[in-house]
Amino acid sequence: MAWFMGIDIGSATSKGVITKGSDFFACHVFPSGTNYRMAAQKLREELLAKGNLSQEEIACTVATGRGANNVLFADHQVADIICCARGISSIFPSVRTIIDVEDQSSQVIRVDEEGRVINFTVSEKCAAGSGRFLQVIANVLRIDPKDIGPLSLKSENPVIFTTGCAVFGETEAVSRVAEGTSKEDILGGVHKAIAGKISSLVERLGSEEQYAISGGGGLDIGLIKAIEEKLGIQLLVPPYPQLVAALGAAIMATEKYDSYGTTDIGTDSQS
Amino acid sequence: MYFAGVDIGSTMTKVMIMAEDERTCSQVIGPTGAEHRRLANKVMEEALQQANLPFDEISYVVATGYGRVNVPFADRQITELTCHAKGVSSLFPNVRTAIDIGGQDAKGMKINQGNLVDFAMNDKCAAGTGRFLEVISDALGIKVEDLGKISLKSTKKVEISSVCTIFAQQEVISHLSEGTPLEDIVAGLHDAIAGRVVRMVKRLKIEPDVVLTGGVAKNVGVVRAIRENLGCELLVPEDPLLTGALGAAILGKEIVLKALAKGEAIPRKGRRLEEATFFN
Amino acid sequence: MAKESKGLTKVKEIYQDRPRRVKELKAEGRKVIGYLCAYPVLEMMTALDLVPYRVLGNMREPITKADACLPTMVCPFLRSSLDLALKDEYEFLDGMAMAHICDVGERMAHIWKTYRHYPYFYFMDVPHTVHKAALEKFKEEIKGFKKSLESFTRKELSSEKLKKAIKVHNDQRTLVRELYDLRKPDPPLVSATQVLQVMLALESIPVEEGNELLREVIDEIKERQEGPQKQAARLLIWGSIIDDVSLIETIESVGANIVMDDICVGTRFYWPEVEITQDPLDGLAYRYLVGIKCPRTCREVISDQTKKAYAADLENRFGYLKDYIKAWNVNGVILQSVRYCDTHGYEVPAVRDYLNSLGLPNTYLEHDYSQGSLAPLRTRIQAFLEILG
Amino acid sequence: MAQEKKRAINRLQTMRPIRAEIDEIYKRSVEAVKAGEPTAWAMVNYWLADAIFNAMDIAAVYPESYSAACAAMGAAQPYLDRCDEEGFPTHMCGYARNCIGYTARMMNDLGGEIPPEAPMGGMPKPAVLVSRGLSCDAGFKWFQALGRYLDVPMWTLEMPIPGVEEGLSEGAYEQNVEFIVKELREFVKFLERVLSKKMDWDRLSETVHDLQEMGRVWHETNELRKSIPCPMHSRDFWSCMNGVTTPTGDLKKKLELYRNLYDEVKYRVENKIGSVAQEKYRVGFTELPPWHSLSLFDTLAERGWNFAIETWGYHPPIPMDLTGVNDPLERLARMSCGGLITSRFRGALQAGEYMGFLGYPNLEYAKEYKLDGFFLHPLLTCRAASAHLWYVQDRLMQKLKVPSLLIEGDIVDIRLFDLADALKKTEAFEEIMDHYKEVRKAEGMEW
Repeated sequence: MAWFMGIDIGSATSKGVITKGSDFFACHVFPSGTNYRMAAQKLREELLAKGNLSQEEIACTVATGRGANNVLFADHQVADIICCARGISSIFPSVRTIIDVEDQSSQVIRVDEEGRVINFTVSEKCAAGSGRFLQVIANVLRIDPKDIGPLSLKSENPVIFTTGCAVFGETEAVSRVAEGTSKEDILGGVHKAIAGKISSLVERLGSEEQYAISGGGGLDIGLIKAIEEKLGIQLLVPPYPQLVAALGAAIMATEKYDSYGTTDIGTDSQS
Repeated sequence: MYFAGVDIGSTMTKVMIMAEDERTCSQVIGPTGAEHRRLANKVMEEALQQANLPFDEISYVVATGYGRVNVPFADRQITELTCHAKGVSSLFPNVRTAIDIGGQDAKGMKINQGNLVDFAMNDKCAAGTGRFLEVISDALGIKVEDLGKISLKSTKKVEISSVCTIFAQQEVISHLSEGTPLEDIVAGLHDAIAGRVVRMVKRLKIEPDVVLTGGVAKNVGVVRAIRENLGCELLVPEDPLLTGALGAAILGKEIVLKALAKGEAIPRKGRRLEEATFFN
Repeated sequence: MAKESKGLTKVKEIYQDRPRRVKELKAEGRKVIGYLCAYPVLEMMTALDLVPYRVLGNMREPITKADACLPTMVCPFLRSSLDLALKDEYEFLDGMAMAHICDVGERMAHIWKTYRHYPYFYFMDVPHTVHKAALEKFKEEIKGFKKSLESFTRKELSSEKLKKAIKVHNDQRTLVRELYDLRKPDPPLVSATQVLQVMLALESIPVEEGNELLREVIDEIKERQEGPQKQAARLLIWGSIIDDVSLIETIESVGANIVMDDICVGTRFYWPEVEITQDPLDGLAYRYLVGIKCPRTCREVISDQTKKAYAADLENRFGYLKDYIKAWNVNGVILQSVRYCDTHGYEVPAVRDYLNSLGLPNTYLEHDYSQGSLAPLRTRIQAFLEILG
Repeated sequence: MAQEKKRAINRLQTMRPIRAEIDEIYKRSVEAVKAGEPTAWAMVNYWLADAIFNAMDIAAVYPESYSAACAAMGAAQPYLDRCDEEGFPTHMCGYARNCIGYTARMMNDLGGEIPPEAPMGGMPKPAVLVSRGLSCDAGFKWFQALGRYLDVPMWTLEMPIPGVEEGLSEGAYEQNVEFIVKELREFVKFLERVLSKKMDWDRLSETVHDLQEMGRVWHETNELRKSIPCPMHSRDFWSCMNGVTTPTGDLKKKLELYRNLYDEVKYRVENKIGSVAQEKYRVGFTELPPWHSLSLFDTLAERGWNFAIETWGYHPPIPMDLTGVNDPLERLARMSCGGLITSRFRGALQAGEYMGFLGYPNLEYAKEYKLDGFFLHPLLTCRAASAHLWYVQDRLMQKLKVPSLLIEGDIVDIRLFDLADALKKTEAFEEIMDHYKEVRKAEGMEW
């Protein structure tokens, strides 16, 4: 049984997964920092160390994410949308709609029973629908991103963010704080706002049971609840939501390996 | 008589206490931030201490800046635009155009004989404000103060194409991972911000002398970039952060003198040196 | 207190729950037709005993459902209006009357019709010029609108009935002018906030009831003691639709009196009267195409002289502003527009050129049709007022 | 953008001379001005004015196409910035902003001289501005705004845009034609007055005839693209479309060139030669392409994407029999209104689709050209072209199970299009097209 590696270089963090066949074997998360190439290299070393494997034992490696083309050792590159789809359905085969909330953007992906993408839509080039909005606000509130979720759950009456822009949102938050609005209600408001954006993505796409969340957003219990409430749905949350795309990449590596092996660098590498 | 100007910006709170002869008795700069927003009185107290004056000695207090709205100890609120115009022209009598780049906005002011006559303002978008540089220097893991020096080393600045701060940050990171020298990136950032600000100010039909104020004016890189984009000389005051507070104090003085000249009482508010409440 | 506030209280109630009255009327068997912007011919609906109800957005309600079929880079007012429809806020309507107001307005009419099926729906094309042929064409367009209303109501619309309706609507326009006259004194007898509430109330109830209401309001304002404070600034506000008091309140709360407007919930909508012509359609066509001064219509100056054409052009397009400014003794102008409004966007530099030629201080505010975007405008407004002294 | 992998897309040889003809436009107008001849700046006007210009020897330039050229050559940014400085909101049409910036520079800085840096010899100061009421508000607001810089008279061409049901109501069509004819008559008078030139009516008849013929040949060429594999790629369409959308100069010569193009495409059909090596996906492109990133299409061609048809609005009118219509102005009116605006209304009404001019034709294309998907390219500064695309995406899916990939960009502002990101999405979109191929089969659709 061969080993496969999936590397997901995101704007904030880089994630790596090794699978044995298509079963999860080892994983590692590493801040992308300012040099994606180095991040990718370090990530690989750590991963191999964890799985205590040597590079030779990896049959095939697939890179995905914004920085995918900085992963010089990858055999293939595959779009994050596809990896996300494969990743989730390897964990929850019953899922048909994936809500992926990343640092820079959000996307809704619909998949069939084999985890093939049958439709998707990505948030407009606007931070307001993405995890970044939360960080911006957390920054205003001077709180640790980890506390965002729990805090917002305490919100009694969440602020209504009437604006759709993270930058407006920031100013709005600042003046709310000044007026003495509680952090809880402001965060609750941001979660509501993002959930709103996401629900209009879902509206646009149409959706089907069951639902799962992936990406960094899946670590934010406040956001999860807000989305569930807004859409009136149940969200399945994978154990490591931020690792989904990397896992999917590893699974793609198995697919690619079966179709052409490691030698052929497919045409799917970016120009 | 003494006059105080309190300028509560989005990131910094500045207080200046001035004597009747416009001599500075004390000037204090402290952070604003979400929490400090209601604690302007602390900065004021510090200023009084330095000037070692009791609060009652202050004949008039003018509050400005976006936090001006609720300063319990102010006699009057005047916008930062009018205050900057006043402050700048007291330092540079011939100024016709002033540019102020604050933490969360950028302003262009057209000035005629010390008075504001027209203005342009960007507070919609973080790009083109001090916030832009903060966010990005964050991503670069360097101090904002160091940006200027670094950029001067640049030989060929990169083009930052992203319009939005959040995506510019992304762009910067990918430039870095492509191994672009830091100084060229920073120079590119300065050019991006300068380009935006100057375009906005040009809507006012720029006339010299042109003055740059606000925290960013301490950044030699930005100053150079704006100068290049303007294609004309650009003056910078010693304390670019304080022009707003200075203008506020001077306007306070003018109000008082006008009242006295008319033999009227000084139009004071029932002011209290205490925390802001923001519930009114 | 001479008389306890009647009119203005009613106005406030209607403003806070605009559909209430038409819902009552619907329960009594009347049919309610929604209309968007100023172009659908109100007189025809009134004459056929239909209740016209002006469809608006809601800047306090985040837009969600409309995002499924409209991008965020179009006029947020229109997006919001459609959003409310998709949220079933307009299910009480028996029909919609839409017109070719602007690109997005035209597209949205078809989208609206696709996703919401009212018993009646009509889209009226509107020429983009005031050429002679355009006017004739527009007459045919409103004839088509008339036909469709007739077949919907299964009633024939005689020109007598139509002329009667025109009369009633003209009465309303006259009364609105009377109301606006109360803004001429310094300080004005009524605030712009209250005037806007009156206008929005008028667009929520049948015209006859509106006229009643206006009379009450005018008497009340004349008699009442308390009115706006004197302020240095007497402003005119120009630009895209304002259908919520918050922007006006923001400006007035900073310390100005808005004494005149050029917006389509104000003078643009109520100023032009309909001349009762032999064939009433002639008067109507002229009023709606030429009378309504919206930048969506192009008024070229066609002249042989090629010099100084710009000055003539400005006079031809904005001359009426000069009259407003004189008669209401305006000393500053605030231009405002929602983001992404093209017809107003292209207009702004020209209007400013014209105002500058009159030596009138002016400033331009752009907002994204949300409460959040108004707060940051305070500083601009206050600074502008400080310039006015 | 310059380095195209030639093999990826099999370009038509006969396209190149047409391309060259199109580039002539600006040179010709500069010469005309030198020769003291009047030139007009005209919006793309759906043939209403073009024939009239030709018959009256008025050299016309089209700022829309010129702005596109500036964008493609990376020369637009300074003009966009200038427009911003002039106080126009930045969310307005990129073409308009480029043109306003250009004009401000030419008139206010250079006293009417063509800016030395202007691409393709630049656009000379016009004698008259001809804008349009059809298709976008910018179509007339933009030229109206030019009045700040150009003291020249302006005429706005009218064109009705009725709703589907309203437009099909009894007598509506004839009424619209009548309206356009009246307008055109006034327009001719206007030109004669302000340019002191005379209209040569016989010549007009002939020009209109040539235009009609050009439209017919171009239309039939596009019809040929229905065959599998598609013989002509959208790249070639875009290279040639201006010859028809902005027809000036020697129409007879142009007509010849388009006939040659037709023949080459016909030859390919007969010999089953496709415009990409292996046609895996037949895709329709909606709205204008990212002029500054055309390499996108080569990369996709390598993956078997063939772009078989593109935005309806840039196509010639559907040929109609106008024998017995003698008044050339009426021919124009029918050709433009009946052939383009309302020509697909009946189908739309039957299908219960109400956006007859801009929305519905995409549905017919999907069927006629057997498309696997649409590439929708909303132009962030162009509401007219983009406002309905989200709706179109929904209709295509609801009615025909044809998916569409929506990627935002702009016609001028390069910064708004992210090539790498776009390519990622196209990758995922391939799985989607595969999926819906199956779905359509299951639902018994013929492609």
